[in-house]
Amino acid sequence: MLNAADTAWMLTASVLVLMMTMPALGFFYAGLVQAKNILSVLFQCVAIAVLVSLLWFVFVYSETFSGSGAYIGDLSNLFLTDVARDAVHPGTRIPESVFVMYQMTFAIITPALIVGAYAERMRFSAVLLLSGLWLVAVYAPAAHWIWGGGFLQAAGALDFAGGIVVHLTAGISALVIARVLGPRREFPHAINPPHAPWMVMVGASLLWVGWFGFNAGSALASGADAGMTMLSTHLAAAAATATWVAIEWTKYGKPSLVGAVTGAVAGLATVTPASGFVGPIGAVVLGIAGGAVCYVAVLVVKRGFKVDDALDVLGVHGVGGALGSLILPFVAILPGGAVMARPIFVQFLIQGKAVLIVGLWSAVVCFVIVKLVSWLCDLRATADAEIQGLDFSYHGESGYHAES
Amino acid sequence: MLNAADTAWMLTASVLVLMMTMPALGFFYAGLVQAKNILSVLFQCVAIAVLVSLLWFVFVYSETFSGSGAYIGDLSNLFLTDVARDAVHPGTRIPESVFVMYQMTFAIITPALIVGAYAERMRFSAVLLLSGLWLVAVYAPAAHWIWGGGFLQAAGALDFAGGIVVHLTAGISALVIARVLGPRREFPHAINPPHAPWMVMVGASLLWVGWFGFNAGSALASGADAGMTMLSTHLAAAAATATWVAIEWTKYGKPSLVGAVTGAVAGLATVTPASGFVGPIGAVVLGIAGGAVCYVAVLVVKRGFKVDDALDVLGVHGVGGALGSLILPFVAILPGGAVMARPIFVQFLIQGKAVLIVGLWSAVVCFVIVKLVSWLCDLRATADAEIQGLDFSYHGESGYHAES
Amino acid sequence: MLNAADTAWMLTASVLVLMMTMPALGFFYAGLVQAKNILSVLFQCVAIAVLVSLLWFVFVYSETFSGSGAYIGDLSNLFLTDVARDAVHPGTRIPESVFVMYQMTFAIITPALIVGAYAERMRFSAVLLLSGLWLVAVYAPAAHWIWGGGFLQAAGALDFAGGIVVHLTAGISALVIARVLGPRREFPHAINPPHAPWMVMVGASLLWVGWFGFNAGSALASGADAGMTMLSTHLAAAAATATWVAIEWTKYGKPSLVGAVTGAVAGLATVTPASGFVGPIGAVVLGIAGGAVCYVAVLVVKRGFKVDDALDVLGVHGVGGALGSLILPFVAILPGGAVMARPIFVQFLIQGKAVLIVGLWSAVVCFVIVKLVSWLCDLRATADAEIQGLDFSYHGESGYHAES
Amino acid sequence: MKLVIAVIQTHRLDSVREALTSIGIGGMTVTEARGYGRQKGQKEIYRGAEYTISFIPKLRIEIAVPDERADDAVAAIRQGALTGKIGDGKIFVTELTGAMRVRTGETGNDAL
Amino acid sequence: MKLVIAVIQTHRLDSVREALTSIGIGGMTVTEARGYGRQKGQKEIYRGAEYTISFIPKLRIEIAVPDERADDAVAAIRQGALTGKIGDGKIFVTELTGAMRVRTGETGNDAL
Amino acid sequence: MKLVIAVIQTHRLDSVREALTSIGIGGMTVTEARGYGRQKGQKEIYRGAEYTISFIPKLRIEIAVPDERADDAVAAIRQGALTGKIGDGKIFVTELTGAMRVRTGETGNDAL
Ligand SMILES: Nc1ncnc2c1ncn2[C@@H]1O[C@H](COP(=O)(O)OP(=O)(O)O)[C@@H](O)[C@H]1O
Ligand SMILES: Nc1ncnc2c1ncn2[C@@H]1O[C@H](COP(=O)(O)OP(=O)(O)O)[C@@H](O)[C@H]1O
Ligand SMILES: Nc1ncnc2c1ncn2[C@@H]1O[C@H](COP(=O)(O)OP(=O)(O)O)[C@@H](O)[C@H]1O
Repeated sequence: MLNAADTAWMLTASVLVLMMTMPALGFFYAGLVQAKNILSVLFQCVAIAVLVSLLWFVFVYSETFSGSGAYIGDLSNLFLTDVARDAVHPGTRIPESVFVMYQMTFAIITPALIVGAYAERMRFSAVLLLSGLWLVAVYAPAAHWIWGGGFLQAAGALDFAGGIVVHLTAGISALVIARVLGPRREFPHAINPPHAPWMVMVGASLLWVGWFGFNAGSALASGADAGMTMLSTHLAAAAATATWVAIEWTKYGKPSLVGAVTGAVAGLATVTPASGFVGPIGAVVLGIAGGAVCYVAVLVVKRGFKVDDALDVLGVHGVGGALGSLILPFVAILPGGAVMARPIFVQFLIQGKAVLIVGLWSAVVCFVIVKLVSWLCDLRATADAEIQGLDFSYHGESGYHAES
Repeated sequence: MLNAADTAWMLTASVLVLMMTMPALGFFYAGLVQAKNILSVLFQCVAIAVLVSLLWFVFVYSETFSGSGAYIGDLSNLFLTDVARDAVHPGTRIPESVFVMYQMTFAIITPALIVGAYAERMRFSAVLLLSGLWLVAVYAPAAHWIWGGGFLQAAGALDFAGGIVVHLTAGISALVIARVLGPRREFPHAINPPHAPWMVMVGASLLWVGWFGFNAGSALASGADAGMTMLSTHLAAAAATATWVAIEWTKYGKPSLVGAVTGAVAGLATVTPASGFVGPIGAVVLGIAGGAVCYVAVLVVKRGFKVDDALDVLGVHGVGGALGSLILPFVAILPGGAVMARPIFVQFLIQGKAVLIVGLWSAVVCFVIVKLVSWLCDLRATADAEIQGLDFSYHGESGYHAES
Repeated sequence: MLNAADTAWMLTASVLVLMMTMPALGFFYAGLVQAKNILSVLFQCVAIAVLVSLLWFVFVYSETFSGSGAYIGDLSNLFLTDVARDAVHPGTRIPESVFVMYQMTFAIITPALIVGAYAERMRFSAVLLLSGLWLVAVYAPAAHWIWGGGFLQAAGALDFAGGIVVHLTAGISALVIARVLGPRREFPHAINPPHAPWMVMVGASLLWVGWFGFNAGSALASGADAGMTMLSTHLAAAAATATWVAIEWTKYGKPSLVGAVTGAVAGLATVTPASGFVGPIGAVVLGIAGGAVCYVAVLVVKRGFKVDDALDVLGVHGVGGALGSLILPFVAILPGGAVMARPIFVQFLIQGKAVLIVGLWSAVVCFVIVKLVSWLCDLRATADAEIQGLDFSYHGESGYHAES
Repeated sequence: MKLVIAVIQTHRLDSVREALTSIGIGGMTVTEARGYGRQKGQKEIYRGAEYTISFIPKLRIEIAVPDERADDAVAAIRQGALTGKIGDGKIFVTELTGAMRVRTGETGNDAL
Repeated sequence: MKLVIAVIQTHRLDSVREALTSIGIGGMTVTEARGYGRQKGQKEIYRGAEYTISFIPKLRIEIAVPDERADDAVAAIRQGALTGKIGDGKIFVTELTGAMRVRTGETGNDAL
Repeated sequence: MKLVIAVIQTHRLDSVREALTSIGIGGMTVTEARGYGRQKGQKEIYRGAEYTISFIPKLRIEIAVPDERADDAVAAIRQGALTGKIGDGKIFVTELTGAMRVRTGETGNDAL
């Protein structure tokens, strides 16, 4: 039966998660790129939001959440024609319409995260094509497996708010795309620093508060679970920020703001899959682990793999999401955690399996998609467009006109 | 009886709608004007919020929602003395105080929308005078007619969240004011482009998410209606954005970010009156119609009428609001829509009548007000003030001091 | 028993109050400082949020809210181990986890407010040390006395949302710190104006809307009290803004946007302690008083005391909070106010006592802390670091890189 | 050839440009500058404190012209920039020993 | 000594710097400028209205060189700045009567 | 008349201005610039990657003075700008063939 209180919270949570993509993530990324590309990343976030929303409406919601297939949903609910005004989503007390909306905001932010991988050098049309295909062939299946009644859910895989479905898929795909696309012209020696660190901070702060909708909303209800999830999410973010700051301070003598908020995002990504299962102590452990491991991961991708995952989607989101998913069973037993249905190691193996399968699927399918897109249209901006900046080249506008 | 869940959602919705004016709309407009006028539009939004709040408190809430007059409320609730702490608003399950607050946020944003018409050239004192009179003589009556138990509500006119009460009144008045005030000095040939398109995007994104409070909040309750309203609102915005982008891409070869988010706002304005009555398909239809029609309308106002409605309040809000109100009966019958009390064409005629009457009222009364204000004080900034920028001329400050 | 509706609202309120610190307050302060120090204040807000969160988790929540001591809590709930997943906070219908989270956001913003006092000249390490000690020795006791079952609560002191606990403690401490630290190099003659007034407005707007979570959330429940609190909060802010604008307009011929939003914040601080006890008229009275008195207070601190409380924490927050706490009993009796347990003057004396005791405690303890910190590490940035800007000096980054 | 350097009020750019194009001078380079001089800085008032901006926003214009057009250019700039108030700015003239158009490699007066 | 002043397209800065350092000129000062000339302003289109930016973003480079390096400097700048399109910019040369390095007080060619 | 052009560290503006006004020179025009030279760019570290800003923020000051004040002006600027570290900047002097005050039309030394 419908419950107005659960609905009230889920309406709010939907607002928060959409806000994470528009403007928070856009703002976060916009501050990290150069001034001449600020509009391109903002536009990519909006465009992906629009594209995903429309595809979701046409068939991807159905593909993800209809039917009882082990591997994929069915197309029985095209154009959302089955969503009755007063339908309640099964297993919850919220309207079907709210579930459609809430899940849509997740489907929006996931490909939007990948913007960070190809920032400053991909053609706008390629961005759209890639994102659309990726939603259909990577995100929707993965979400179905774990949240839509698919085989990983049946196997007992736990992913409270998307460590695997969201952050791992995005992170792995980021690597694949960045690799195929090649680095920015200046990578690695002459890359310019973030053009507006203040914008990075504001974007990250909005991501942080929006993430409460993401994680605590994943309880799909208002109550004790949502409450503990919010608290854990916050503590993990704080612990990860402190960790990143401590590392930078020790290493360079000066902690940077961009580093601090990167740590926050890493902590948030790490706690995400576990957020509904841990208590405060577990959250802090997750945060510290996320901060430290993602710090290293970012360096490894950049210097070890020499891949220009421009805004560190793999290092921050992919690694954080995987890490949180894997250590979930170990931290859930700490005070305030939820009761686990399975022994720790059994659960750990299931988690490992889910991470592996979804990671592999993301890598392989994303590779095929990128190749397909690069065959359909040029992936890469022309050298001129890249030098002049994508803002003017693809959108005919400039982010700033200070003179008046 | 009071319901805490409905109240929880309506508290949230009130926060969202106030946020739409401060800072979202201000930010949206600020990005569109020149750097030398950024503070003036931000200040106008704040000042209008303050002025309307105080007038609302003194008598305009009473004027709008007290008594049972067909044309206007009464003054029985001056200074909100009748609002008891535990009173429940009739016909709802939320406290009277919340209803007062929520409706106030609508009364705030409506005159604030009009800032876009006279941006960059009106005196600050004229802005205040005009906005106050307009609230009392245009907004309050219109809101009473349709939402406060007035004759249009009695006639069955439907306006879920303000296509007529908010967007049409603002749009028509924008035209009148822009006309009387005259164009900016550089119009139409030497107008400068938006000084900060990134700001336009951030403002528009916040408007978009805030709009969920506007539309889904207009259900005045948490539940299935609010849920479907939010979903429809979002889909319409997405469809309109896609439409605008498609038009620009076809026409100019490059879609602009400012265009995209203008499309979003057009879609949001269009779906507003119908948002509580349509399902997903109807919402997408509304969005496409809104995007396309408003695109044309903006051109017509600028090039056809040659009126300098600086930030396109008529083309985007006025036309969108009217359009959505008129096609409401046709799209409500699509899947997921609400049951209509009247046959489609009957409802269509009622809608047409409401649009016509409110549109005419807005035009005539607003014209009288503008004339009155221009007789009381100069409407127009001096040439010097306009050239130097309103920020320094009327507020003694500059938006940016980059040097440190 | 747990109530999902109350929980839904309190989850939202927690999001709002965290948003007040990150990014709203940071943004507000960032616009007020010089471009070369923008990142330092943003970082200080984030760093304080992180530090307080972790301390709260380790022992400060327990110190504040555990046990039944008259003067201080106990340490029975270290690391929040006692916070069971489904525990309900006594005297409310919300989960303990939500209460922990909500109160944490207050503990975060209070020391963050003080950033305004020492902005542009304190070492980053001193900021952290000071904030941590201050939380433990000033905030936690004061919060315990008034909200945690301490002696002032027992004596009947009323402080709905923190006029004393938050604004007074921060304001008094601001004075002490600014005094000991000494003024910025250019104070008072060559101080630069706020580098980005537009940012000040956006930050203030987000503070304003976030404040609804702060005040209306302090009802700890969804319902009529929260509703009236929100309405009162808003009206007070509007009245104070109008007052400040009127003063500036009269005095200088031009009202400034920075002034207007400063007025808003003053009004919000003033209404805070009384927000749950007053109706609309009382709120407007509080707003007018807050706007006028804080205006004068800012001048007195700057010109009278000649203390460089850089962003006017004492003048705006301290004075506002104290004022609201003191006139609370007088305005609560106006229409729409809550029933008071005690006669006006009795309550007034209790309020006075609370203001005095907490004010004195803040002054003395904060003085000791500052001396301690200045003995442990240098408080003050080197002259070079101050001239070059704290952003580069302590964080190795610059807020803006406009060139691309 | 001469290089004419003018410091003007920011809001006079359009009228200076018009004055110059009306006498056939169609090229110039503009930078944002801040000027210090007799003009008292504009005052901004925040929270009761007066801030005096001692460096006032100006525009700096650079125009290369053939020797014989230098006087006309100066006159035109003056006409476009003049408001009669303190702070209207200065015009300086300096000698150019060479000029080249990057695109074509033309030199001397042809480059302008 | 000569002061070489060049106005170039914003995205050619790196290649100009490379061209100069490759001939041993390792100092320069750059300011952001806006240029007016033959190049039609870039068009931006918003909501169906075309905006023509008549002042186009440029960079202004200043390089002090010993007299004998002036021609090389001009040639190097041209090479680095050239794209062949209208708007590539101008190079001006003017005489310096003095130069000093602030740090050491060295004057003349030594100061460069 | 001479035009003295100085490139200085951004945080030395106030002391340069004081040095100049103390010898009676009360006019100048300042632009924000970026300098390339011996001074190694400041390093910024983000997410473990080091970014070297090769163009370092500087201020460019322009002061027109009568011939006989040029040396004093140069000396005053040096004094105000000097910190002794690499990157302190340069001072260039060039000849002015004319000057005019826009407001009054005065020319020559009177215009300064
Ligand atoms: N000696 C100078 N050298 C270079 N620029 C100067 C000089 N004196 C003034 N200026 C520039 O000219 C502007 C106007 O000068 P000011 O003395 O304020 O007014 P006016 O030219 O009307 O007497 C200043 O803001 C500054 O940019
Ligand atoms: N007479 C001039 N004096 C100073 N700068 C000039 C002059 N003419 C052109 N410029 C600068 O050179 C730039 C390029 O000139 P333009 O006429 O557009 O192209 P081109 O040099 O290829 O003919 C302009 O944008 C302007 O900055
Ligand atoms: N040849 C030059 N022409 C013009 N400006 C120069 C030249 N060399 C240096 N500069 C400017 O002077 C600044 C300081 O020069 P740099 O070589 O870094 O230090 P120093 O002057 O102490 O040797 C540079 O950042 C640049 O702006």
